[in-house]
Amino acid sequence: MRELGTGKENTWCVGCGNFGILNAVKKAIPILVDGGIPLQEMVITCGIGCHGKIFDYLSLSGIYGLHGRGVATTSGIKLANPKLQVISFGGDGDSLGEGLEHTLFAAKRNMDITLILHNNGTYGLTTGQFSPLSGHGYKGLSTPYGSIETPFRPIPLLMEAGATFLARGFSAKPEHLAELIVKAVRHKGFSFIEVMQPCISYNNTYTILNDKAKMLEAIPQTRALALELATDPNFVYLGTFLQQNKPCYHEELFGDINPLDDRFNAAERNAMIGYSHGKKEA
Amino acid sequence: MRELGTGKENTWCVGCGNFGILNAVKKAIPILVDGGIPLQEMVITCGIGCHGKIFDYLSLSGIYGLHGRGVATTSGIKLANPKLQVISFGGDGDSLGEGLEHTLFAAKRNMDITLILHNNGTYGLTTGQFSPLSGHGYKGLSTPYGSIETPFRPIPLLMEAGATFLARGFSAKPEHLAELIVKAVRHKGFSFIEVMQPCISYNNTYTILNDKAKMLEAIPQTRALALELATDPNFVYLGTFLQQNKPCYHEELFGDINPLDDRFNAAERNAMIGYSHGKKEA
Amino acid sequence: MAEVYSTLIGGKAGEGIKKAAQVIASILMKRGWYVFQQDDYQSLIKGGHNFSIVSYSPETVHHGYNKAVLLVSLDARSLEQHINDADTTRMEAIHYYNSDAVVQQPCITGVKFIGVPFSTLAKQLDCKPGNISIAAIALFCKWLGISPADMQSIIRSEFKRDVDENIRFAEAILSVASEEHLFPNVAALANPVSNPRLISGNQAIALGAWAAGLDFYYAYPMTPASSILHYLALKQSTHKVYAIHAESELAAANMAIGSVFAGAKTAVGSSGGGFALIQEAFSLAGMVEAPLLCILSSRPGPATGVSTYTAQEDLDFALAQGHGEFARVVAAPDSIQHAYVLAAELLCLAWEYQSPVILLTDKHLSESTCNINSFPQVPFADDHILCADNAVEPYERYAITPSGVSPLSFPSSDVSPDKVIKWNSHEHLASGLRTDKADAMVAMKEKRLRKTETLHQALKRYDRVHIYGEEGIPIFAYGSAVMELLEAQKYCRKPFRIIALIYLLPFPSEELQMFRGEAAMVMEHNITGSLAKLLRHELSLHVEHNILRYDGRPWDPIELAELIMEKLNA
Amino acid sequence: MAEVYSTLIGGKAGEGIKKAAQVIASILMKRGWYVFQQDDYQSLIKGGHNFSIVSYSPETVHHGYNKAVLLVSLDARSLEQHINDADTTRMEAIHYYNSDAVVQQPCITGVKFIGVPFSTLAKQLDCKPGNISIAAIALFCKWLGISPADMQSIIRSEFKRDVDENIRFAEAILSVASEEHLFPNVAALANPVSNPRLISGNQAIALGAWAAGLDFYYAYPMTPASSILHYLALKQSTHKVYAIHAESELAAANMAIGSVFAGAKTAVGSSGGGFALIQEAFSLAGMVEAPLLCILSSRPGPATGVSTYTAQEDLDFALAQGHGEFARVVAAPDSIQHAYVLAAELLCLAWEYQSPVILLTDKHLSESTCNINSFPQVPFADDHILCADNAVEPYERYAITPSGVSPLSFPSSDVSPDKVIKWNSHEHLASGLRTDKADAMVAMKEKRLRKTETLHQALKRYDRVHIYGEEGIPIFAYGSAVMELLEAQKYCRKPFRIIALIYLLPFPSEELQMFRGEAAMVMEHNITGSLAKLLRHELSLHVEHNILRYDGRPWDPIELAELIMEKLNA
Ligand SMILES: Cc1ncc(C[n+]2csc(CCOP(=O)(O)OP(=O)(O)O)c2C)c(N)n1
Ligand SMILES: Cc1ncc(C[n+]2csc(CCOP(=O)(O)OP(=O)(O)O)c2C)c(N)n1
Ligand code: SF4
Ligand code: SF4
Ligand SMILES: [Mg+2]
Ligand SMILES: [Mg+2]
Repeated sequence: MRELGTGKENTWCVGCGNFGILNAVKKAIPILVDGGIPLQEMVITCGIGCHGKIFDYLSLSGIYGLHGRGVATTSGIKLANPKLQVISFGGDGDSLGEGLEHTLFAAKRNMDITLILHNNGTYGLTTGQFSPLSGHGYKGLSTPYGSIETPFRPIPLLMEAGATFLARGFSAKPEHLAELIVKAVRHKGFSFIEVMQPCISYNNTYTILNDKAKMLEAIPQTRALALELATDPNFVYLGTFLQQNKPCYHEELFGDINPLDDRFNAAERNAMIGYSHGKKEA
Repeated sequence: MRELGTGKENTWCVGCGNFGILNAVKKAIPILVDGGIPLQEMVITCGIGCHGKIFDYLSLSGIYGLHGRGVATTSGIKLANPKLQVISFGGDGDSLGEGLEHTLFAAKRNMDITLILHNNGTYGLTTGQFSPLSGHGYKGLSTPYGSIETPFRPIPLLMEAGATFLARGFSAKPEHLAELIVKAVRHKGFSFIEVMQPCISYNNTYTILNDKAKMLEAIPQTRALALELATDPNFVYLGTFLQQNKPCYHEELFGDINPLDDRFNAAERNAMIGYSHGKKEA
Repeated sequence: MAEVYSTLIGGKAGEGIKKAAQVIASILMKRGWYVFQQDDYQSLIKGGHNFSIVSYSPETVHHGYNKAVLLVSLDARSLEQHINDADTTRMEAIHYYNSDAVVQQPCITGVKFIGVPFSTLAKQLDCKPGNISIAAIALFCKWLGISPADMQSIIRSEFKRDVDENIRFAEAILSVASEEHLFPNVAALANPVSNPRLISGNQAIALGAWAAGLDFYYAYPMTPASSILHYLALKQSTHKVYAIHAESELAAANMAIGSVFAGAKTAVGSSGGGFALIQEAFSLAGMVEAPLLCILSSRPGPATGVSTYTAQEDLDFALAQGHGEFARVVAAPDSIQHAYVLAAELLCLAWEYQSPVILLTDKHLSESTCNINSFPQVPFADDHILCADNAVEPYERYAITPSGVSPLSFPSSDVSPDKVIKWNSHEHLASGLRTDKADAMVAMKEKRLRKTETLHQALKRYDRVHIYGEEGIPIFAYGSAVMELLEAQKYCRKPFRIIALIYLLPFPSEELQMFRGEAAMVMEHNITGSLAKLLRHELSLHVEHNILRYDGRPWDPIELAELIMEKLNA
Repeated sequence: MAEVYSTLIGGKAGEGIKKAAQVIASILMKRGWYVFQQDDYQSLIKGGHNFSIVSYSPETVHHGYNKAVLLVSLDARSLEQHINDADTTRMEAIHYYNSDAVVQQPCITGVKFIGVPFSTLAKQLDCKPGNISIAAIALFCKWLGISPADMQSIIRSEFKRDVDENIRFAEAILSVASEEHLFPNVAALANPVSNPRLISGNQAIALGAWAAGLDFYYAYPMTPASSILHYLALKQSTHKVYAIHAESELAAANMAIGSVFAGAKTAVGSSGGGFALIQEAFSLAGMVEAPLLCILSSRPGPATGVSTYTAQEDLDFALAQGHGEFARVVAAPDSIQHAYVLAAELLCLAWEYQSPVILLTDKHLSESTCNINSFPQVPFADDHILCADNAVEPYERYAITPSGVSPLSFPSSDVSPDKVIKWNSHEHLASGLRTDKADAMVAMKEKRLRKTETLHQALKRYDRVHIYGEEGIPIFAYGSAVMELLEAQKYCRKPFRIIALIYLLPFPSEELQMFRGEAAMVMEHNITGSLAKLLRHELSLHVEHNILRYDGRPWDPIELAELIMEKLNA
């Protein structure tokens, strides 16, 4: 397979967790391609933030969208051409702050896309302001006296919204993360991976994550157990928390039709406009 | 106490559940006033939708805001003057669609405001399109072949986001709803009441609600039980599901200071600007 | 000039008034008449006061009239409100009113008031309150001399439910209808056409865009744009078009850009408030060079404003959509028919020049209805993709070209696995990779600017301006104001020319050169005169009179004609 | 004219370059020099290439220069990029570079290149990578003839952490610094003032608004507006001002309107993309008549554009913010000092006329820094509440008044329980209750329109235009372009006048009458010439040359002066 990098100068800080995510994606893509997804049908999107720079480092088609709107853009791509496998890279500010609405609605709809959340608990690119996932007390430029908010819990929140695949990875374990990405992309429906991503400049969580990371042995049997494990205060469990079958949005909308392959041409449209003249409704 | 109506012609459909909500508010306000909240410190806000018309029928101060933004406006009022008790009336499209983000962030922050959600499972005012709470299969003008989305579950969603008071009422039980409103307003922190509100024009749920409504006997002992009861497929439980003590946002921000009463005047500001000349940072 | 007649039906929301007016319009249209229907309603579902007017003539009717020869008031409020709306200029008018609600029969010269116990009859005959305006259909049928049998079959085909009750009710109404007052002009059939259709402005926009290739429509409902969403949603099964009601306007616009990226012809639409929310995405479309058709249907603002009335207050707002600088087009149809053509043209322009385009309409044009006797052929977007992948290797999404238009290609297994198609919201290199280098910024900004010029040239192939009339002072207008002027033109003893601006941006300077510095009138529905300002700026137009109306209501053509004559004589 | 000198420091993001430049600027300022600092950086946290320039003179410096007499390049990329940026016009320049990264000593006439093993020394002495630019401070101190002891205490007071390592590193650097190249002009102290302060444009805006009464600031971070949020957040403890980082710009703007309703002086701020998201709320502020100060700090667009560079591409966008028609003000400060004054004026205007106002700035003005020797007295918003509750009973929020300004009152237990204060996003009656009636719409729209006129008159009490220079062709500009022109003016042999537009809307026609139809130049940072267009439209200005720059970079004053002379001679 061809090179997946672009040769563009990488401007992440040395030691940034994003490198691990990039590596994991580069490991996952060939596996997906081997599994039968043509490289040309793999599409990526992102919002704006340090996470978004992955767009420039991956030689894959896609849209480097607006801050917070990556998931909406992704949904639009998938609907127009359901053959495409779309992976969206989101920041915690991006996908759970500015764009929270789109993330939860994509989950609600069980839109068949994958969201990889770069959870660094901060706004990296804009110099470390607190994010929706920053802990109470987090000090950043917009909260110099410490954040007074309680963070969201991404996996429980996405579960409640309707996501059908939920997993957590760690940027320092790119092999494992690559496996999760492969599973998530193959999952039919909305798949969400929370990636614990240390930001060495503003929220260096390597030590705590290395201490607390623990592999799930299996997908938890019940949602209740999944929630308990996902929110365990003592361990940061890594692995798949939920995988559920449920019809996804585009199937409910148009079955297995591909709208791009099933369009009326100019002549047909003109004929229909003519034809429908006599009808009550065109 | 003075009349709470405005004399403005009421334009809700005859039989609309909103009448019950209006009645309940009119019952609750005098109780709250008797309990010590001056009428002048009771403020209301709303978004746009049939629910929003309650603004015109209540002779209380407030803002008839933008569609989806009522909760954000409410938060801004509360922060500037924490003495005000602000009740926000939201539609299901309004507060869980267009404005989902603000609703969940207000809950996350435990902002000390009350959100009364007029859950009619439809966009009433814009002629009955499906809403984030409409059932799968709901037929409206934007989903003539039936909605293909799964509805959100408001109480679990708000619980996950961080609300500290959660209740459900039914517009056809205004006495009970009035009690809930009194409790919700008195609760310190984010209080949320889901009001089951039949829309006789687009989603007439009277029969099903009358059949299924059931009173909670007490506040459930655990969150898990609260969730189970709130989502019971056989009954629509009414009552308080959660009431929790937790510092609220404005207290964390400025303790018991009222920013409007604690401002520097012009002379002080000028002096500080002058004074701070010699300092490194003004 | 052929006579124009009008019928007015008034009553409460939820009584089926608009529907009854549509049936009446349809009856007339099928008999070869030209019709125009406009509906006045409020933001409420049941109650209040709604009224609909159908105006008809053997010749084209561009606009509805306030005064009617036949009026049906289903409640007391309607009688009160429309008591002076009888058109008595040519015959005695009839005003049927609800004698259950009004005790005393009104008395006005030239008007025959006939009380009918609509409510009692409906109740007795089990006619649902939502169908009570069937009475107006029955009264109209009688008036037009349509046989009871024909009336029956009309009602049967127009109302799918409660057919028996409805017919019984209609027959009861027939029996109390006036025998003397029959329409005098019933034989005057104009050009009977084979397949006329009743169509609203929004339906015309939706159909026009569809005829030009529309695949997806994303929106969040907002009056008066919602009916585009509704209409297209219904067409999914027959037209293979997908209308998605998204969680917000922001979602709709960003989803739309995603669909465009994948290769689908896509549009979004809203009114001012929702359009304000898509500005950032509009700017994104400019940056990524996404062809995106955006429909803005105005209502009085600011903020929530007045949801169900009409206005033209968003011109500056439409012209300056989105932060930053990029090529775009703003155009406004000047009739319901033309809305069909313009929607198609704009979708083609968007794709040809890979730019966002705005179709600016207003409540009055969007929601009024008229007959369309045949649809003109329109361009098809696929035939207007200037710069499809020109097979230069490697593919560069933003290749620097003399025209500014770069190759457009879509992800698919048909292309080489080496082809990488990158759209970027940041300033970018030809490859689509991000840049902040000075020279790269300059090159890409200049490329995008060249598109503006290319577009400007290309636009000349469409009618950028419509001129109606041969002589007299020019009156400038756009959108539904042109319809008002066209109808008023019929009554002005002094002639005037209507200069209808279709393309507002890029400004059609070439076509308008002859008016530079000239004296003119401008007519628009707002309080600040934004069109007049534009014309002063772009054409140094000497605006002698700026006719402004800002109460949300359309002009009555006759009143407007009088006002214009007054100004002309002033 | 007093000489201007510059010092340039270049290296990687994360090496403390901006901070070192600030320390240098502060050293100079405390010694009575006027300083101007500008920072060039990219959207990344560590690495890349950042550089800061400090320009200084015994007289006011309006803008930074590209060429420096002292340059410090901490890495190879900086040396390469700035190898030709030595100012050799008055003396031999020195360029210190990192000899660990660059093997071969460059050679250019007039420049003394001195290699210093910055990296090795830092490593040896445990100086953290983030503090390596302390080297530049040490080299500068040496150059300026500051004693090692004074240098020590400067570093001690400026760096709270790692003090010993930093001082050891600085001393090691001193020991390798050139003894021959000392600044020749060290004694030339200008007006020494008692309490000068270094302040950025955004800090000036924040402080000015605060001095005028600001209580709350709501924002979502976006470069180059973010530092207003950061600065005010820090001031909470001392200034009783609350800066809230909301979940989005939409939230920020709607929260802000809530706070205004409650009686707090409130502002919001963002760059183009975030500002696009507050358009609907801006329109709401117009409708509810909420005094709201909105700060728009531009960067190159469209969409995400170029986050950390400068542009003036949002003029049309700012002028046409929000759907519907309502009174508003748009104004742009023309210097850092003036940003302080204008922010105060605008907050007062907002409250006096209960209207949203926009302060338009750009990255260059927002983020550059200069010394402020004293703050002028500014108006205080509370003194500018025109129409507080005038005790007419019952209270009517939107009472129809001749000025268009209605009584403003806030909910509180101090008012009667009967007082109902209703703000409404719908069109409304005087009471604040919703309406869609034609006559009520007309009345309220006319009331709001009258505010525009009232505002326009009142604005005349402020400087709506600044004119610099006595003779020569007028060059029009706004925002940071004025700073560039002011500095360039020092070098132009042919004189020109700078016409700085402060208030852009309502347009200051009265002050500019004398230029109507005149020949002029316009200078701005964009590709379409939007200011020139505005001036052509509003003043029929004959724009002989429109100097456009759109690569995100500011002009060097000397280059700009040359360009202007070229145009003047052309
Ligand atoms: C509408 C809008 N608002 C704000 C910004 C500025 N902005 C860019 S990235 C960012 C936050 C980044 O945080 P996150 O999403 O967590 O990404 P990270 O950098 O941490 O990967 C912000 C606020 C923007 N580009 N657009
Ligand atoms: C930005 C914006 N988008 C759309 C609308 C149009 N709109 C008004 S009310 C409404 C939906 C109402 O539904 P809901 O919030 O559930 O309220 P309900 O009428 O059911 O009480 C919509 C879409 C608007 N006013 N503003
Ligand atoms: S700021 Fe944080 S998230 Fe961004 S590149 Fe640096 S380490 Fe990574
Ligand atoms: S449409 Fe529904 S929600 Fe609205 S007033 Fe009527 S019954 Fe009530
Ligand atoms: Mg982050
Ligand atoms: Mg609803």
